[in-house]
Amino acid sequence: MSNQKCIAMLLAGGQGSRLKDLTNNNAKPGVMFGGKYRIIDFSLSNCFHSNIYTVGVLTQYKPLLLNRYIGTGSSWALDKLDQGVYILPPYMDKEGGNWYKNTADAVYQNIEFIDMYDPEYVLILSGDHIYKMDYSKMLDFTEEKNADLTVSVMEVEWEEATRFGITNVDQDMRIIKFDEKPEKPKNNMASMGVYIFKWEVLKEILVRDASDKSSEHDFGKNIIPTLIAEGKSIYSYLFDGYWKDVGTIDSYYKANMDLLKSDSALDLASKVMRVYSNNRNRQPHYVGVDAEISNSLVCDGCLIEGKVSNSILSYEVTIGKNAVVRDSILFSKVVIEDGAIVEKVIVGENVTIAKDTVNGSVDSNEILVIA
Amino acid sequence: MSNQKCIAMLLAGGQGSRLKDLTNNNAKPGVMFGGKYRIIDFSLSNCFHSNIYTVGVLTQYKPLLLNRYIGTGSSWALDKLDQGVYILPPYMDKEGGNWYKNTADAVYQNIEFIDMYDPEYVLILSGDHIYKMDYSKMLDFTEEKNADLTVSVMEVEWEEATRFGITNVDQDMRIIKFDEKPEKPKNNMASMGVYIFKWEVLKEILVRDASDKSSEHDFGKNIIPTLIAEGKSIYSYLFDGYWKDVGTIDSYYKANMDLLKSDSALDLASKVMRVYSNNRNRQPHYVGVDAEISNSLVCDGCLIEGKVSNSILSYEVTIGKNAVVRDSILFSKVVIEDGAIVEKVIVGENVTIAKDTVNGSVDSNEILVIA
Amino acid sequence: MRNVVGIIINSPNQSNLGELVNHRSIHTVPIGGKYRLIDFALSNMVNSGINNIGVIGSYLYRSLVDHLGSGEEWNLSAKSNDLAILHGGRNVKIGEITRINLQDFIDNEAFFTKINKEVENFVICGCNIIYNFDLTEAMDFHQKKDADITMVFKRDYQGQILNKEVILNTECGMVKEIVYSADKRKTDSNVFVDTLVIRKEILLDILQNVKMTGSIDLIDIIKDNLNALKVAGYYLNGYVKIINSIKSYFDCSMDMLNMEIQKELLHSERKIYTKAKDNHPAKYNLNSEVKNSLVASGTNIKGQVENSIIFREAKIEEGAKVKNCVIMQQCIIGENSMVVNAVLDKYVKIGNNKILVGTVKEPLIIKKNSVI
Amino acid sequence: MRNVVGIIINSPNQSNLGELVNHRSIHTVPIGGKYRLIDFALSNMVNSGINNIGVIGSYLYRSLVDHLGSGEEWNLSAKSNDLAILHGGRNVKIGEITRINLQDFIDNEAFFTKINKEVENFVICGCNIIYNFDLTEAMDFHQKKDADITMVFKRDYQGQILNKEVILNTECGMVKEIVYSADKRKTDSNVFVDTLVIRKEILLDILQNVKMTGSIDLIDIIKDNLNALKVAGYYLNGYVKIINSIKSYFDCSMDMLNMEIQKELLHSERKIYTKAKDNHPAKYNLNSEVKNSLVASGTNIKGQVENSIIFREAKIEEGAKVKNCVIMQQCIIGENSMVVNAVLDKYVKIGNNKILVGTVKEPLIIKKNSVI
Repeated sequence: MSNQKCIAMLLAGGQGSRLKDLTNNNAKPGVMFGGKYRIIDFSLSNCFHSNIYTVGVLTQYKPLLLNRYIGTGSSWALDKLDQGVYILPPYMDKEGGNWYKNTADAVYQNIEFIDMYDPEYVLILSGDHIYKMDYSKMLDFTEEKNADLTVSVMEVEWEEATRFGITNVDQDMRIIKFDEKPEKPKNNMASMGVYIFKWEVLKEILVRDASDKSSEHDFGKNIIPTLIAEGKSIYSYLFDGYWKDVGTIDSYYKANMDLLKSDSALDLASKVMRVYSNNRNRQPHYVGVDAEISNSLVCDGCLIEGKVSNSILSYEVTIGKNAVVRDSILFSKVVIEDGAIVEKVIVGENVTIAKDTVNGSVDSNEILVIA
Repeated sequence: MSNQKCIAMLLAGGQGSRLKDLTNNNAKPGVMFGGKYRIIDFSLSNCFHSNIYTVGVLTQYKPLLLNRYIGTGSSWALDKLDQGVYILPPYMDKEGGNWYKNTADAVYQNIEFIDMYDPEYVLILSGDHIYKMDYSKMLDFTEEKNADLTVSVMEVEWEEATRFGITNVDQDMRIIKFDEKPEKPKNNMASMGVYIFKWEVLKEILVRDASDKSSEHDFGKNIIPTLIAEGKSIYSYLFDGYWKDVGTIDSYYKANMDLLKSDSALDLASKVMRVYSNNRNRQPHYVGVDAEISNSLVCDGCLIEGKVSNSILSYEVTIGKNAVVRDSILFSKVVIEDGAIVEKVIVGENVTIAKDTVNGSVDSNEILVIA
Repeated sequence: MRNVVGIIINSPNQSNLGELVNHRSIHTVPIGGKYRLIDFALSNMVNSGINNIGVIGSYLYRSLVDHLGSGEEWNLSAKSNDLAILHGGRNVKIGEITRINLQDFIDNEAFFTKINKEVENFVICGCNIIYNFDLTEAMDFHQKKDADITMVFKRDYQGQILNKEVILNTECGMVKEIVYSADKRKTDSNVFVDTLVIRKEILLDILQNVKMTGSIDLIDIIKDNLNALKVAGYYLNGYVKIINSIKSYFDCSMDMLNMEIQKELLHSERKIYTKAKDNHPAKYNLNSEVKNSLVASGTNIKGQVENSIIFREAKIEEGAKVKNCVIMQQCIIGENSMVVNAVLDKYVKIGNNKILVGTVKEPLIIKKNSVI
Repeated sequence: MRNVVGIIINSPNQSNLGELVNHRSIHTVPIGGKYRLIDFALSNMVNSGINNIGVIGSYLYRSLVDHLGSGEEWNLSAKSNDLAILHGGRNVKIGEITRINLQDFIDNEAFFTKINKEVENFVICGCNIIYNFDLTEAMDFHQKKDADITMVFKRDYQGQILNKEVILNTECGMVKEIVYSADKRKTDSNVFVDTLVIRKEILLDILQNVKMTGSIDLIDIIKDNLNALKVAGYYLNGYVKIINSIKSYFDCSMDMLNMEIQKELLHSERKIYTKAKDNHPAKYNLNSEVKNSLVASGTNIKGQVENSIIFREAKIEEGAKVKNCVIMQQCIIGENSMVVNAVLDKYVKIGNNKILVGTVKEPLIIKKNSVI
């Protein structure tokens, strides 16, 4: 096993129940995004572009589809010798087995995996973020500061700041205080949940935290505050691109709709930091004689004979004659039968919307989920 | 997902503690065999040669190395679209998670996986068998007999018969009685632990067995006897090649030594049903000026300057000057320093045997394990 | 199916594809929005269970090697050496037309000597035939007729065959006569579509003795030995087009917009595989108007598109109009430009306010990398 | 390293490898028990962090394409198009010796035009050089000297260079003179070993203008423009051998039995990668006697072997004696036969009780598939 400077551990989380029926059969990072992508594509593509070729994916909820989707990571060019993407479920050893209790515990239980690579740094990622980020720049910053831990932060709206972990820094960007979801935030620099730890520092605190019965074994609540309290050298790294947490139906819907804006900060067409995915081999989509499509994303294999606007269509969607789809997200193999109307709806995989039915409304404040 | 006629479920088992320290860091199917192979290579290669391209590997004990070794199954040419080799660890769903309680329970917990392929038949394999077998012939037999279940059997020595499940058949090879480890066996046709079930029959009994609190959820003890009792159509399929269970140190050692016999029934050199493995890229081995090697298997990357006889050397083994290795099995990266003597020993990965020490003896009845 | 070996032949000297084959081998001419010609023959073989395939290449092997890789995208395994890219095109004689050039086979002796004992038949297909054909039908027919060779033909073939057109006269499924007919074809003629099954021993025997025969064209040899060989003729029912001219290329492209043909070729359970690319979904903008068109991923459409095939990463700018066109990868049609009845090869850039109009009979061909 | 592109050139017209290159391109001549010549240049590039590599092939591309696949075995990714197999060998002029044939570069215009903006340098290596060389050393030197071109040379090179031997005279690390010296070489000459680093702009500029220069050999052009270009010369310290004759092939093979050279070439942290094969471990039998030899997997040894290289799946039968030999893949040496100072190409079968003896100076070459 070759030694590697930095490897990534991706917290693929539990069921992601805030995404409702979208995670019925699939772990959250495996949920479709932007028509052809899955949420995890963004983090894995970032890793490739950042020259980080070893990624452990920590998951214990319905990992099967995600496992099949990821394979050895060849879709993200991560299938190098002695490197690649590894799904890391809980396992048994001689002492028995434990399910992952929380984010820090999941990493703790895979210390052996990380030690196989003997890295200097470990990058901790989250499985439900949509962004393009070159982690190698953050790693350079970490080395420059000789930091034990670097927390990636970005500017958020002041009213949003109460929902995040807020970092307070000195002139050198060293974090002097970390407020988890403060009522009165002192600034609007929010942690993105992207961390680079020195592995020796992380390993030591994980071992200590594991035996601490009062701990919830959470990075944000336990590990980071403890390290700050101990006076470790912890820095804040400012990221200023597009970033969105898609852990709720609302944020998931908004982030998808952002792709339709002509000035979207997340440019999927760009060759720079291109987002890779495990492509499906389907024919080009066909647009019928009476179809009308505007301001939409359409994937291969679709067959469109009705009207589509402000919507995202994944692979092999069928839109019947006189059907109308507005402001909606259709997962793969959705069928909208002739004359049906679908407005502001997220339709899950394989669902058929019956002929001439009306589903959702553009005027509704709620996004309807049909799965 | 394409429907497949038959998929395989490989019971990779628990720790395999009877293999002692050889399974310290590795599930049993991942243990080295015959120098360059791992035990699981035999079953996976059999699957390829039998046109069975989907294999679920049921494991919950230290799956990491096995997972890395298997990848997507490309080493066994099993990386077809919508097919391949999948490690199936226990996982959580909305109701929580359960560890695998036994062989039948492990398959029960993966009914969803099997249903994704909607197969007619499911082949159940064991992870600790060394043999070359064309399962497609057994499948043909199963179809011909329209059997609900076919049990593969082979002739064993009469004195061994008490250790196995013994099948008693009528003239048509239909099993009329199945005696698990009988004191007085009526014949010497022993079950090899290789089964082909009709999936609908297996699924039904697995669901019933799961809710039966008195069951141990074991194929041999519960599932098969129940099906026989219920009068299902169960047949015995006679296999007459080389087959060895390598679940104990003794049987593991013997099966390795069988490879050195000039008339070994397990011909690794043959192009027929060739055994594939995940090859390591190492230079050809070098034999020094004073080396003596006889009746041995030597893998790439070895450097041999001493004497080697009746032994099996895995990748990158170093044998120093005047060192003597007899009747032994050396795992990869073992170093035998100058003048050391190693006789009838299994030496685990990365172990160094110090200069001029004496380890084991050809006259010993016990095989020494150093790991 | 381990008893069949597939061979996809190179067909350079019966093609008249002009600019389209100037910088690439005929195998890799783009078609249908995301495919290359060879995808059809190769996918047909894979979908018919053939997993030992030799592809005869040409001097211009780079695009072919790059496209096929180790064959993973066609479900062929690198480990078991399912796919071999063979030498080819070294023996083209100017002015001589061969349908199936055996010199290409002889140049790959090593491939043929390594073939497994259990192999019984070869299936030979041209690399430039657009069809979604279950070859097992022809193989089953071959078995049933206990034939040495089974030639696949199309009754009432609508396309054009350059020069050495092969007409088969059959009786009870057996070929009684092979006629070369350069131009005069009866409407109900049975036209050979460069697809045949041949017994291993027969082919190897022909290869052994090819120096003694007067020709290196397998079809010549079959024609001259019709009495000695059992040659069956299998009718192909579905759509088939041999791409050997700009006209046939354009017609076939337009055929794909016919829903019946499109369904048969591209929506079948028997998928046509091709090399995947990491493109974003097609982007339609506020004023886009698209009718009766096939559109690939990575495209960006702001203008109007009608009866056209738009390849990956093409851009149709605001106010542009594209009608009856094949627009290949990464082409750009500038604002308010109009392009009608044209084939634009890869990377063509049409500026703003240009008008390019061809005819259905003679579509404009704009060569690769052109800037207009 | 994303700012460097590697090019491995074809070297057919400076080689004199006789039967060894009759049926294969020089890239794929087997050496060292399991390798092909190109494995060394390709592994050196990969081990030096270069992950965008073009390999210039030849007419005989089958073995090369088969060997390289998509480059996975060399840790190159199919997804990110790390490896391209380029056209090559179309422009060999009889009697003319080129060291680095730029026509092969021009034929692959598409490869060069697609090169990333961030690329600063090309590293060019011959496909037939046996060395385990950290190219980053030469690249660092190139940067330090701020050179346009850095040529790698060996002082006191022990091998033979056919015809156009390039001798460099250096001063303070800069090349002051390039001399072609066909036969007379001083013992301390600095011999160019077909390895150089060149700035992207310089190479692309030369390619643009090559028609106006008198030669298509990059070395000629450098020689004629030494005043205008900043050409550095980097001393290679380790082992290096250019395989361009039977003699150099045999000498290099025997060199590999020298433990110092073997360690440098094959036991290094910088691994030489090659295509894996599913062979069983080497099998030694009861009476086998093997001394000072490299033995690959899949072999079966019953007789005596000394000072030899035994390739995969070779068989040495009971009583056979093999000394100072290179025995390639799947050869069989029959019972009680003796083979000394010989190179047996793949699949050679020597019957029982035969004696074949060459000399160290002129080893016997037994061609592929021979039965003796």
